[in-house]
Amino acid sequence: MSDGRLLGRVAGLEAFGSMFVLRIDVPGWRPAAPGQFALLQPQTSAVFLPRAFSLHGQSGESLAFLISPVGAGTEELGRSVEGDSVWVLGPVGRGFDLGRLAARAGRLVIVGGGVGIAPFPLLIQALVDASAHRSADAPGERDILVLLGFRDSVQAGGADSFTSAAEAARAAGFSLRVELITEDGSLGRCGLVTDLLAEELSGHDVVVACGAHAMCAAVWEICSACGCDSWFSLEAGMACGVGSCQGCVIALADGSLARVCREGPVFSGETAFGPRAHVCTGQTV
Amino acid sequence: MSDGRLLGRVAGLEAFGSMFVLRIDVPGWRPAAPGQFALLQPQTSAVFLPRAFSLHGQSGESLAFLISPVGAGTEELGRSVEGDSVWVLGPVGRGFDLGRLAARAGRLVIVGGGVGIAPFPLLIQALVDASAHRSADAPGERDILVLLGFRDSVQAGGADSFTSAAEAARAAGFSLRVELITEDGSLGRCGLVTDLLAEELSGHDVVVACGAHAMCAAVWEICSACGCDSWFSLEAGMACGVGSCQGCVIALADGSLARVCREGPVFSGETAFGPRAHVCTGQTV
Amino acid sequence: MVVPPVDASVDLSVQLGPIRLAHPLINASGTFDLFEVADAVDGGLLREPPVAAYVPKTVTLEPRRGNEPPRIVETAGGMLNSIGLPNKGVEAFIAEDLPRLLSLPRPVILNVGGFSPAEYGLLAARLRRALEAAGLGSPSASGSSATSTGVQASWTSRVGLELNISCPNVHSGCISIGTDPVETRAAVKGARDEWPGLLVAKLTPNIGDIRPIALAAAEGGASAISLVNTFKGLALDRVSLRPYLGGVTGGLSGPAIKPLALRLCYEVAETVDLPLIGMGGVVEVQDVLDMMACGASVVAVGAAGFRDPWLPATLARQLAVRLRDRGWTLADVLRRAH
Amino acid sequence: MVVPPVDASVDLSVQLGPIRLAHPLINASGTFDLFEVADAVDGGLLREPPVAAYVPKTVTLEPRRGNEPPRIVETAGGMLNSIGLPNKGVEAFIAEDLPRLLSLPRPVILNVGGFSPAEYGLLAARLRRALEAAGLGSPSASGSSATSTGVQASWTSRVGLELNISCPNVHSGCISIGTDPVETRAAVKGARDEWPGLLVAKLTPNIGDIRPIALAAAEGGASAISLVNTFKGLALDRVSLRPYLGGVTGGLSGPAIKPLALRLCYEVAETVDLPLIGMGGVVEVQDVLDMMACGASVVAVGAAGFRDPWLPATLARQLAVRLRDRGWTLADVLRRAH
Ligand SMILES: Cc1cc2nc3c(=O)[nH]c(=O)nc-3n(C[C@H](O)[C@H](O)[C@H](O)COP(=O)(O)OP(=O)(O)OC[C@H]3O[C@@H](n4cnc5c(N)ncnc54)[C@H](O)[C@@H]3O)c2cc1C
Ligand SMILES: Cc1cc2nc3c(=O)[nH]c(=O)nc-3n(C[C@H](O)[C@H](O)[C@H](O)COP(=O)(O)OP(=O)(O)OC[C@H]3O[C@@H](n4cnc5c(N)ncnc54)[C@H](O)[C@@H]3O)c2cc1C
Ligand SMILES: Cc1cc2nc3c(=O)[nH]c(=O)nc-3n(C[C@H](O)[C@H](O)[C@H](O)COP(=O)(O)O)c2cc1C
Ligand SMILES: Cc1cc2nc3c(=O)[nH]c(=O)nc-3n(C[C@H](O)[C@H](O)[C@H](O)COP(=O)(O)O)c2cc1C
Ligand code: FES
Ligand code: FES
Repeated sequence: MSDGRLLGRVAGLEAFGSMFVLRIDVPGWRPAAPGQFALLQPQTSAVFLPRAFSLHGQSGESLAFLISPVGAGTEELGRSVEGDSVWVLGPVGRGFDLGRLAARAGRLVIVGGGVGIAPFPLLIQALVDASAHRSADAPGERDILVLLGFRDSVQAGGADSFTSAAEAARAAGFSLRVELITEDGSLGRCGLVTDLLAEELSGHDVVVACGAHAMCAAVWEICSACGCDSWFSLEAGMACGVGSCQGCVIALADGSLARVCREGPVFSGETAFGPRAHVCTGQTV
Repeated sequence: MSDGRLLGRVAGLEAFGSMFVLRIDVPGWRPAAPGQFALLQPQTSAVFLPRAFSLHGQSGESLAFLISPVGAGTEELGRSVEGDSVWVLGPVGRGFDLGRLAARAGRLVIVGGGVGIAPFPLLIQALVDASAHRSADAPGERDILVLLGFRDSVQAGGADSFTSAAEAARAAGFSLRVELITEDGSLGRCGLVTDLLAEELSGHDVVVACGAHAMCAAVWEICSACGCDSWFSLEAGMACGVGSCQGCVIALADGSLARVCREGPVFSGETAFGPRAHVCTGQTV
Repeated sequence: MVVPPVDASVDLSVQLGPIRLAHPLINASGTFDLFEVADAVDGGLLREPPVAAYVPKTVTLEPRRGNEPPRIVETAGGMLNSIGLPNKGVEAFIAEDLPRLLSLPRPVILNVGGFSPAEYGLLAARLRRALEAAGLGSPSASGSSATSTGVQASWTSRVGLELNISCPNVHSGCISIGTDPVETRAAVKGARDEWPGLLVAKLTPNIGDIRPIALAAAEGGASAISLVNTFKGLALDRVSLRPYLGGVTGGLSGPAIKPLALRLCYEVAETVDLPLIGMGGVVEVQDVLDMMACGASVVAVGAAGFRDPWLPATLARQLAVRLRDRGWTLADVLRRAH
Repeated sequence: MVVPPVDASVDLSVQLGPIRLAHPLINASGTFDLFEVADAVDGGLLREPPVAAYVPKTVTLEPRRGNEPPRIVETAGGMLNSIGLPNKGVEAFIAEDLPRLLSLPRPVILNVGGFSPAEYGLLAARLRRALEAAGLGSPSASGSSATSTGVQASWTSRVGLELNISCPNVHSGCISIGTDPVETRAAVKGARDEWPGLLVAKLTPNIGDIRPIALAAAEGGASAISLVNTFKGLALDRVSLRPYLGGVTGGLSGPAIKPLALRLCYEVAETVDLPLIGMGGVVEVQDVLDMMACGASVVAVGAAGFRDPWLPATLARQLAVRLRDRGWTLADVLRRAH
């Protein structure tokens, strides 16, 4: 429990294609679960509200965020230099249901689009950690499939931010297969990440995804058609990030409104988009 | 003539006690006369309006400003790092009447209070340059007296920003006597810069001053009592700095209002504060 | 924390009608959900709420879904919101929320919104009955008249009522209650008839002259005035150039509006002789001093609490330091600008 | 400059009543003194003013000193000004300023302020006579009626008149002309009777509902409406906590007010069928698009010009690029938000 926001200190900033990883040391940080997020704002800031970012990496009180500069707030963070002070509020939000996912690592597909890849290195780290508590894994249960989609080769530079998490996973005996696709074909295959998913889904029965809303909806279409479990980390403009303002609502499948910051950001496909089909055909729509 | 504001680049920032000198390279800069000022604003700025600063040093398109951080605008400039872009509008304003001053350098007293010392290195440089055009100076015509007042020894660190101008002046055969006083006596004598002026004025017949309004008024009292010429660089909150808004007016001695940015910032003591006495007694009030 | 503890030698307490506040800093309705924040980041907040009194979000007679998303957009120096008063309705509020509100170690100022002047009276009556039923009234309270405050001292010293009279789409057509002196007086009077305790009228700034409205609220029986609610504004989607917010327009708040809020507070303080709760763009301790100097004896933190839910408590500590440094009491600051 | 030259393939020209503008960007009255800026920083500005039409500062019947300093203070995302309409009075304006205004290579929209509705008619008549006397009328203009625009095409196509109907301290007491539909109509009507050309009514935002005022201006005969003037605000001195500005209150402008200005522009565009000149917080090309999408066919730069006097011209160039990139014409943007 903290006595206020935490004041972090920038430990480094590294460019990955069009994105950057911001490392911040945050004394007093409570460990975050994968899929949780934090609200960041430079101590000297020209914007009014803090901005929400998924935990990308975490080692004790050393945090990493993968950020895509899209407007004033993210650009300002992109100008951070080592030693700058940053207000940090978090971790907050409902992350991925590790209990469910860890047991099915081998049947899991991770789908990231653009900066939506941000939460997954921490998820992989947690899956690896969770397996350490199990005596033995059945064959294939340590194979994780990661599908990443980007606009172009420049944006795809963000995928390099995965490297260390992937290597740590391999070191722990996991096999991580990362497939990459770009919309303009300037790196890897040409197409959408959902093209990859449609090809690769068979043999898997749970998908976690994060990216543009349209991508998530398309992923859900594929999963629901084959009755596959799916989980989505969704976005909404936020003011408070802690449930005060009711500003971050999205409409759920049943028409009700839910706050992304409290009921989310991770929602099941059924909750967010609609029921899945009953029979898994192994085929995609 | 410029086709818009100029975009300068920060060449360095150096602390001088509680103040700092900001060096900016400004392609396209027209030479400023001493006492003129420029409006500065970082390209990425959290304040709305640019801020006015006297030219402190100038060498071609390399400018120096001596700045005291007092609020958001000056603090933001104080966080500049080399290579940052800064919008620059200027030079603007009516500076010191060099023609009158240069001929009387030996009978001139320069009075600076706090960051009000900022315009004087450039003035000294100009007096030195002007003398180069004269065939020979009478004895004493190359003696310049500078009186500087500060709150305390920390603020007095600003005086070191004078060093290079003073050395250049000496190299050109000028003798520069700099006397320093602090209000708390933590460096040099204890008292107000007007105490120094009262002691030193005799033998001089023109005073230029810049500092807090109360200091300027007190300097004028001394000058007017002895019929001494006086010139003041005055301040006012500005919006445009170029005569558009009529926001920077001050009340002159005759009750009329004048824009500091256009009719000033340098005003004669008579214009700003009132007529001088007719007989010079050599004594102070 | 960089902020030192409150200096015990500085008395920050304020009397707001029958309610005593330990210091002048509270939250603005709809901008701080204590229970949610406690659950999200710090359970300790329930034992030590960062406000001198807690103001929950506006409750209406019927449940409301609120506006469609997006509901929030940042603007220069502030933000627009078009939340649209989502709430569970007064019955569910009484059943689910009131008990835990009453268990807080702070006074509570309930906030209600109506869609006609008459609804304020209904809401006030319903909440009064609930509070009486909660057994918080004085032992002799049975059969007491609602307008006799004496016998109900025990709950009126802990629970106040704020009337949000600046909702859109109300009885009198497209002009909201809070821009019409007659409707303002009627709404406040209706609530006053049913509510024996602190009654705060919260005014809208979307008005040419706020003084007739403040006078009408005073005439209706308000015991305090809070101001300002948000300013109606619009933001467009950058690409489509269509209105960005689900509710088309939204309310502007944050530092951008502070000069406007200060001016309105100043004008109301010159017009009515009631305690004021000042709000609008309060971010730092200088803003608190400014609001108080303009006439606010209590100051509410709104949108700035989105950056820092602990802000009101921090500002109270900083206020104590400022007062001590200047050798001032609260009374020296209050109305100093006038 | 980083800005490319205006793309000739994009037509930015706008018709504002009888006046044709090369592009939609002008300055807001009182925020840009072309002659002073030319003298201070760039004489070339007189040959190539950075505006499609030039709007000088408000002129009144009598000379005015303006308010006492300080007159300017920065606030979050904007500034307050209490300039107080200092000016040399209409006679000196006609003698000293009008000739050089008429020599500019741009149309001019004169701006007048009155202290009663009747003064607008007097000012309009005086300026019309001066323009007629300047020999700018058509050859057949001698003895022409003021209300017959045809015969005066030659100067009405170059000179317009904006009525600043939001001055403080006017005839009808403490409420300014621009907050009263009856007075607004009277002021505009009085000017219309004397002025054959473009007549712009400049509205105040310090009002509950701007639509009746816009309607009144239209009924009075305005050929266009400009909005918004500044919002009344207050700032205190940080140390004394007394009002900082010499004039006590001041007008808020800058990005802080943009969402409010957009909303008002949107409302007026839904109410009257007149061209609008939108202003309030315009800083970047997105703001220009936003204003146009809300209904402004012309956009004025106010306080942002204090940072950069060349801004309107820069925005016009950027607008051309944006339109070209989106494949839009001005007509595609205009009223797009509605
Ligand atoms: C739970 C969660 C986790 C997130 N994790 C990450 C992460 O790990 N990495 C990352 O880079 N980002 C992440 N984001 C997104 C990130 O918060 C936003 O990109 C950020 O807030 C953008 O701020 P900005 O100031 O740069 O842009 P802004 O200028 O504030 O714009 C932000 C977005 O708001 C919308 N918007 C605002 N105003 C307008 C307008 N007038 N017209 C149109 N659109 C508008 C647009 O969608 C725009 O992209 C996350 C968001 C959430 C909610
Ligand atoms: C011609 C000219 C030349 C100058 N030269 C120099 C120079 O060489 N070096 C230098 O350091 N400075 C110089 N200044 C002063 C400098 O412009 C100011 O210090 C600067 O504008 C401060 O900006 P800021 O954002 O840091 O402070 P702000 O927060 O803008 O405050 C600036 C000043 O404005 C006043 N003020 C604004 N708002 C309030 C309020 N609400 N209550 C009370 N006071 C208020 C105060 O006087 C305050 O000190 C010069 C000024 C002028 C006009
Ligand atoms: C997201 C949001 C929700 C709000 N909800 C309410 C509300 O339910 N009831 C109410 O009376 N005021 C509501 N307000 C207005 C605030 O209480 C306050 O009056 C306003 O925000 C001005 O203060 P600020 O500038 O500090 O935010 C809300 C404001 C915001 C920003
Ligand atoms: C310093 C200053 C002086 C102004 N003087 C006038 C004036 O003389 N006449 C007038 O009609 N409007 C005047 N205005 C209002 C502007 O024309 C404009 O309506 C307002 O500033 C909003 O635009 P902005 O936010 O872009 O500044 C003035 C505004 C400022 C900031
Ligand atoms: S961001 Fe405020 S409730 Fe979610
Ligand atoms: S600062 Fe605008 S006229 Fe001087």
